[in-house]
Amino acid sequence: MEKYINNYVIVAIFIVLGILLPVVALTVGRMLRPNKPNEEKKTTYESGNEPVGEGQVRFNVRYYLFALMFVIFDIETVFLYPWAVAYNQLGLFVLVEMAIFVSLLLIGLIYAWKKKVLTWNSI
Amino acid sequence: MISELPILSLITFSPLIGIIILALLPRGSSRWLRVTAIGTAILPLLLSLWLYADYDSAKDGKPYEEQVTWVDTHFDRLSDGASNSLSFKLQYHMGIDGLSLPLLLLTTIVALMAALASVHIKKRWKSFYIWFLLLEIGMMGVFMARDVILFFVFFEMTLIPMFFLIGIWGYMGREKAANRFLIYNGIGSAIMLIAFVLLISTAGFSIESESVQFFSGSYDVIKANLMDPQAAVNAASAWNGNYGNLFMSESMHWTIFILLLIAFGIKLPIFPFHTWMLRVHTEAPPSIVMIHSGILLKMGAYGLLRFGIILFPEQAHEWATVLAVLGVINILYGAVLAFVQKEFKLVLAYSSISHMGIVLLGIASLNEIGLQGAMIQLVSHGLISALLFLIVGSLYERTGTTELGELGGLARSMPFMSGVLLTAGMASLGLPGLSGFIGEFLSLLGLFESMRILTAVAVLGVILTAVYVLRSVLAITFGPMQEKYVALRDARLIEAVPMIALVAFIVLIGIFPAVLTEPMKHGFDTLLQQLSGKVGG
Amino acid sequence: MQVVQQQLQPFTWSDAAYLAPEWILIVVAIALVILDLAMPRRMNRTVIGWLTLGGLLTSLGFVIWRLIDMKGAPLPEGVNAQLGNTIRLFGDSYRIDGFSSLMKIIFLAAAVLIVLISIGTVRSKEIPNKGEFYYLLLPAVVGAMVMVSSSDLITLYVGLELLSITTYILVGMRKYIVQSAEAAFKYVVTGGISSALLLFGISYFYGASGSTNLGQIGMKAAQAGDLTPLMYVGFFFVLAGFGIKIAAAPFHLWAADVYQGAPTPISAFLGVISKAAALAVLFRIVQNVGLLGSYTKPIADDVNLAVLIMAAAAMIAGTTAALRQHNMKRLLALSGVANAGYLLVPVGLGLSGLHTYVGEFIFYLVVYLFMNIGAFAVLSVISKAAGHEELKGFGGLYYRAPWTAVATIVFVLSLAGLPITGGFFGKLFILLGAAQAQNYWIVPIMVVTSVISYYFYFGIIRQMFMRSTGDDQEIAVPGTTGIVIWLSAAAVVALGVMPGAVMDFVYKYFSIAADMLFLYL
Amino acid sequence: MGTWLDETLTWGNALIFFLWGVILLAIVLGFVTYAIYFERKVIGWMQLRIGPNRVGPLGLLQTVADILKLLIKEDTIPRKADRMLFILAPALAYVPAFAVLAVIPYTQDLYFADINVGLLYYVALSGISTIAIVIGGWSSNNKYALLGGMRSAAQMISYEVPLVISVVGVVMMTGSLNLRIIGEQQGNWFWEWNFLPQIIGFVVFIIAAVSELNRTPFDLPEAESELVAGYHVEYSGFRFAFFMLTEYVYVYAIAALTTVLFLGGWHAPAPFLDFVPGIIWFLLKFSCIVFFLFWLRATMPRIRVDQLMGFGWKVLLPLAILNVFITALYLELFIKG
Amino acid sequence: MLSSYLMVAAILFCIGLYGALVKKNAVIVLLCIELMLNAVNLNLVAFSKYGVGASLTGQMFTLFTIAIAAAEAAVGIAILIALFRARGTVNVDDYDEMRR
Repeated sequence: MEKYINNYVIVAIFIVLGILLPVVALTVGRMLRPNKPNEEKKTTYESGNEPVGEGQVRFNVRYYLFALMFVIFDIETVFLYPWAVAYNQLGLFVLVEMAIFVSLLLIGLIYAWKKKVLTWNSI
Repeated sequence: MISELPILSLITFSPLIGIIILALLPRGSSRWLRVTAIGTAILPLLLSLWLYADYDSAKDGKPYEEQVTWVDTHFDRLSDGASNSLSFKLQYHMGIDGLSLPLLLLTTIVALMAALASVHIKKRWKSFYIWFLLLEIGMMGVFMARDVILFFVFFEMTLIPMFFLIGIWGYMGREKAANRFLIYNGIGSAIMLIAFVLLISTAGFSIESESVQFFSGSYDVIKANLMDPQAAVNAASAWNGNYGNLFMSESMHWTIFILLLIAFGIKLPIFPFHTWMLRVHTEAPPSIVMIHSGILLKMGAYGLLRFGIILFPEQAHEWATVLAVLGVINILYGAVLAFVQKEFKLVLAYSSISHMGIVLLGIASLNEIGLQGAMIQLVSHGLISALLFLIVGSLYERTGTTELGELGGLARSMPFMSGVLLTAGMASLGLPGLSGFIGEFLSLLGLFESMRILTAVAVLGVILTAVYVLRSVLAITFGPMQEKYVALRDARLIEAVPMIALVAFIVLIGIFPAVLTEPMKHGFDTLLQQLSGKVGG
Repeated sequence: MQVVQQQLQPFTWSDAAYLAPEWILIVVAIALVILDLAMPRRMNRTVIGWLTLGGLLTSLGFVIWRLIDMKGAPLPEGVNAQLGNTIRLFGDSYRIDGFSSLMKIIFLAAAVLIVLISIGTVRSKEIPNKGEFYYLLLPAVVGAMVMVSSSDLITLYVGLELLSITTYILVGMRKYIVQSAEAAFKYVVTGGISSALLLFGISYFYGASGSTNLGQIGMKAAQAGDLTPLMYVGFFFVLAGFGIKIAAAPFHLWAADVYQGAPTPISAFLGVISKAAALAVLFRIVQNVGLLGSYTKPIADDVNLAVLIMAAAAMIAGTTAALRQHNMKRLLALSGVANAGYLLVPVGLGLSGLHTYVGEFIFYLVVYLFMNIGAFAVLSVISKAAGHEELKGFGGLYYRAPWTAVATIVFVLSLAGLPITGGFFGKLFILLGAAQAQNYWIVPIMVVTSVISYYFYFGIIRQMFMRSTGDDQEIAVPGTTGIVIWLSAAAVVALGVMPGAVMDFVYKYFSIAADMLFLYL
Repeated sequence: MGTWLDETLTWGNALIFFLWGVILLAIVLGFVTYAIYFERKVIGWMQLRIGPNRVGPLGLLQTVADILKLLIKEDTIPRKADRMLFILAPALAYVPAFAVLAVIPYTQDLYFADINVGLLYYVALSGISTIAIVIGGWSSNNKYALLGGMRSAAQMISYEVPLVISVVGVVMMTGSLNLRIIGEQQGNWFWEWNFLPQIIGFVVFIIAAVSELNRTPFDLPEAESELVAGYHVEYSGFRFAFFMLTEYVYVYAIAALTTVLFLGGWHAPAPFLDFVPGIIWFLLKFSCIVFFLFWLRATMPRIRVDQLMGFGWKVLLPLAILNVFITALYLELFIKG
Repeated sequence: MLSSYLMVAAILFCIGLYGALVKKNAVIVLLCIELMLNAVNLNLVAFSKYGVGASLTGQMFTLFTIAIAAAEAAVGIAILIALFRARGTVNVDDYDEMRR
């Protein structure tokens, strides 16, 4: 139990350190660096031209499809990991089960493939 | 011999033959369609006449009973022993007695007459006759069903064809009338259904043997349970303690009785619930109004008698005055309003209300004379109103109107029809020698035994009847005639036959009421016994 | 009698055989996915529809075979006939018993009819991916089957979501129609809220009993008296969650919009299969508390009362809202709300010492299946001809397709609950049940709402027989849809003439103790 | 480390942990500084240049100077930017990069957190950086930045899947997600390390890892020729530095992770080499990988975006899954008996 | 201990429900549903640790919930995107195509 808590204390400390560094560095930087903003400086960069239109343009829906694929396969790993850890203690049937599970997902992949989700033709 | 046949089912479902033939015939051949329909309508009439001839009132219709189990569901119960199974039993149970036979005859007669009168129908004959025959099945079934659910099924079976018959073949306001008919009667039958469901679940319990217990809608079972509730409760409790409390309490009796009163009161119609039927009377095609006014209204009275009065004599007895008052209101209200109507169909509609009031009076008397009077009044009014609407239909076909103001002096151009109209009017106002008199007289006589003042008031209504009937009939037949009516044709053969037949029946009953009272003899025996037993004790 | 603590048994091949109906559907669905991908783009996808149909029928065959086989199998020594013959898999989280098999038959039959409608009326113009349309139906049906078979809340939830998620997509299948996407979105949101509510309730069940097994929950909760408040919370949320799924008032507001936007066969699917699955599961859960009720009566009574109130609200809300509708699909959706109310009544009557009302429930469900699908089939034909789903599309149907009009009368009468149709007996049986359980107050509500519903049901008839659109062109009924219409009409009439057959069938294969209370000896 | 971990938590112990953390932070920062230096040097040599050589002896202080320059540079935030998110993004990118280091063991005894789900922890936290990049790109309100951010996200999530699945084989062989145990269980001979039995997994892992780092040949998000500088176009000064820092901390982390997962961690390649301390072996392997990454950058061209995505989903993912099943079958047939 | 977990979960759940019913932005509505599901997860895990028959079942259930919630969210957002393309808005109040 002690070990358990200690481990996560360490994790917490790492996270705190991770936060501290940027905070400290940026605060120190603020003291050191000049700060003379003007309108020109604060325009959005667009290869030297005046920015045209909105910066937050609508982007290709393809990105969303990839996100979707990611969600699906990442969830797969949620189930793969416990299975993998315990694999040596489990019977053959578990292998078959996982094979079914994964092949279902693979069919999903093939589906996406066939539907040309994986082909990137713009942007 | 006849009792070996399933005669009741034969009668009820004989129109099915016609329906099948009609379905096969092509749509356009109006002649063949009509012939088939009329031919089919003769069938139940012949069969029911045969039944009437064979009927022996002493046996009270016992030989003709038909009983087949329709639904028998064995519920799965959470119990330790397998013995106490329970089921819900629904029976196809047809029977006939003194109460049903006259009305059955009335149905078959009026239905045939209406089929003959349907010459006025000018479109979509095929579906008209199919609905018509379905309606006839429903009506005949209602009078013979001996299971409350079966009764309800037949009762509803009259509703749907009527909706179509009014809605498609009616006059200008037909859709509204059909809707109103549907909703009012729907509410009526809904209330009836509630009452029946309560009846079944509280009084429909029967123990057939150690292992067979069931709930059923059987009229006999319910009646037996209601006549001796204590025995039923004891039996049920002995079988399983939980069931004792299922049996009806006093308040449940009253609930069911009042529900039934409202349900059949709408159909009858009793005064505040009558508005729907006026519209039907004015908007429906004449042959359908014949059926409606001649038979459908009688179903209300029949139901009230069979379920309201016979099953709940105590309640009926306590409420006899209420019923009588309602009857008197009906009579007076109908008569007064009939008096001021300018439209002949409305006059007849209000007169129907008035006449149904008399039936109510007969029922309220709760003695043999009164009840017999009510029954005769039912049959008689059925015949008379059928006749009257037959004439109305013929008139309308010729003149295009039923406004009293626009008609007049028709006796000159069509003497035959005017004569029949006059006869019908006389019957309606209760001229001795015609059927109307017998019904009214017996009903009032019956009531006079128990409620004299009310009877006196009711007689006032009867006198009013004479006034408005004469006023309207005379307005049509005599007086100045408009030019355009000179060339009107008198009744064709196909119209004359039903008129003559109906008049004949009216006269027959008027002169020789025993044709009806004879089979009715034992119809009320049990009821009256029960009444005297209950009320006396 | 007790709920057996079953150890987790290894899964065997014979166990897999018990799951044949589910397997078949999944395998067919996958095969069809691959087939659809392999097929050239221009080829007609109707063949996928037929194959879907084949899969459903095979599965149906296996379910029926299992049902009969199970009943006929010899009982182990000393097992009460009332309790035996239940197949329990995966550590008692999946059950194949009378109730679930009966429900599966209903789902599969409904799905068969829906596929038949689709084959006749789905247009590529509306639904570009016809192949997807067909094979997505299969996992949805599997979801429903898993739901009714599950005796564990986890399995139940997985089944529910399998059903829900696929139907979300199916609702949005009309790709080029804005309503469809809108309907799908509304369905996702309400569906999501529904699963969240349900899960929240389930988590309290779990908290109160320490188990997700329904039988265990019933037993444990009966013993642990002080945890009853947790059970109450659980029930409250579970009822609300299922209330949304079955579109019972006051959770019905989504139904009209979603039905309207969805493709017509999918509206039928939502109306019949989704609803039935949720109802069946609710039935099981509520009945399970019936056992609990024998120890701690109030909770069972309260739950039953809550269900009945929901039922009454659904009947009233559904009927009154339907009075104002001119769109046929919205009307059918709201009629479905009212019907959900009728179906909830036997659920809420509880185990009143007499019996459960499962026969009434299943009978009405069967009737509802046929009349609702029949009505949707007619609607799909008409909306295809008219190009819209408004009520006036039915105008003059009698002249344009007389026999279809006649069939429609049958459906309308049945929906209105008039004899001699199945709808009448369905309602009658439920009414009788309510009266026997002495819940008298629900009786008039049921009856009166039925009567009010005449107004809009007969509105359809008025359109068909008493109006005309001026367009006298005959409406061609596609063969398969015609089969559905006539099959349904015949079934509705047959159920109205011989209602006993179904009831007998149900009670022959059903056992309260084993199927509802999860008792096992 | 292990002894402290077993003791009850006190403020003193916490302080010790904190100091250890600071030390690691210092080491990592040092690593980053000189990794950049060496990267430039190595690439320079490979391209027959000298690389940085002006600041300090051999240019050793070049990176230090760069950092100082960034520190005193003006920090501009575009007017149209979403200020809040703009400021948050670099920190958000950095925090998980450093936090994942908590679970990496260096030798049998030298490790920080000894978490049973160490690998999962690594995978889970490293995913957060993707969000930071998208936020950075989006909040800049700049077309290039947005596109760079989206691309980067798409790429990272696409390659995260094969990355995560490729290590499943390792997990199966070990039966644990604890990185220390994974490192420990690899044998004493170098062919007993995971990279040979798990050769498919290893290859997939390395490729996916490089892609995860957004390094050549997968550095599309920063494709200068197309997108100017990717998601951090608008960032300047030290905020920009944090993105760079993140990248190099991940280099550190991935190199360490690869060493532990596949290269036997602190084990000597052969038992007779045991006399050399484990930490030396670890550092050696670690350096090889870092060098490998620099080498790649010097030699490989950047691939096209369609190739990138296609490769990830159509080649790596099936391969990774195949690897899982080959491992499963192997274990089923030969190990489990 | 248990009750505080339950309280947090209940509050989260209520916030989610409120948002799902009231918020105008469709994305936020979907997020609120996720919030509700996470409240459930919290409940399950809390019961799994501190409930009556504490067991691993609750945690297992959570795993399922997470996975399925992800699928649901994916489908939900896909549908939302389709709808957004058709209607050009994510304001829920504008989704009134069928009330007209």
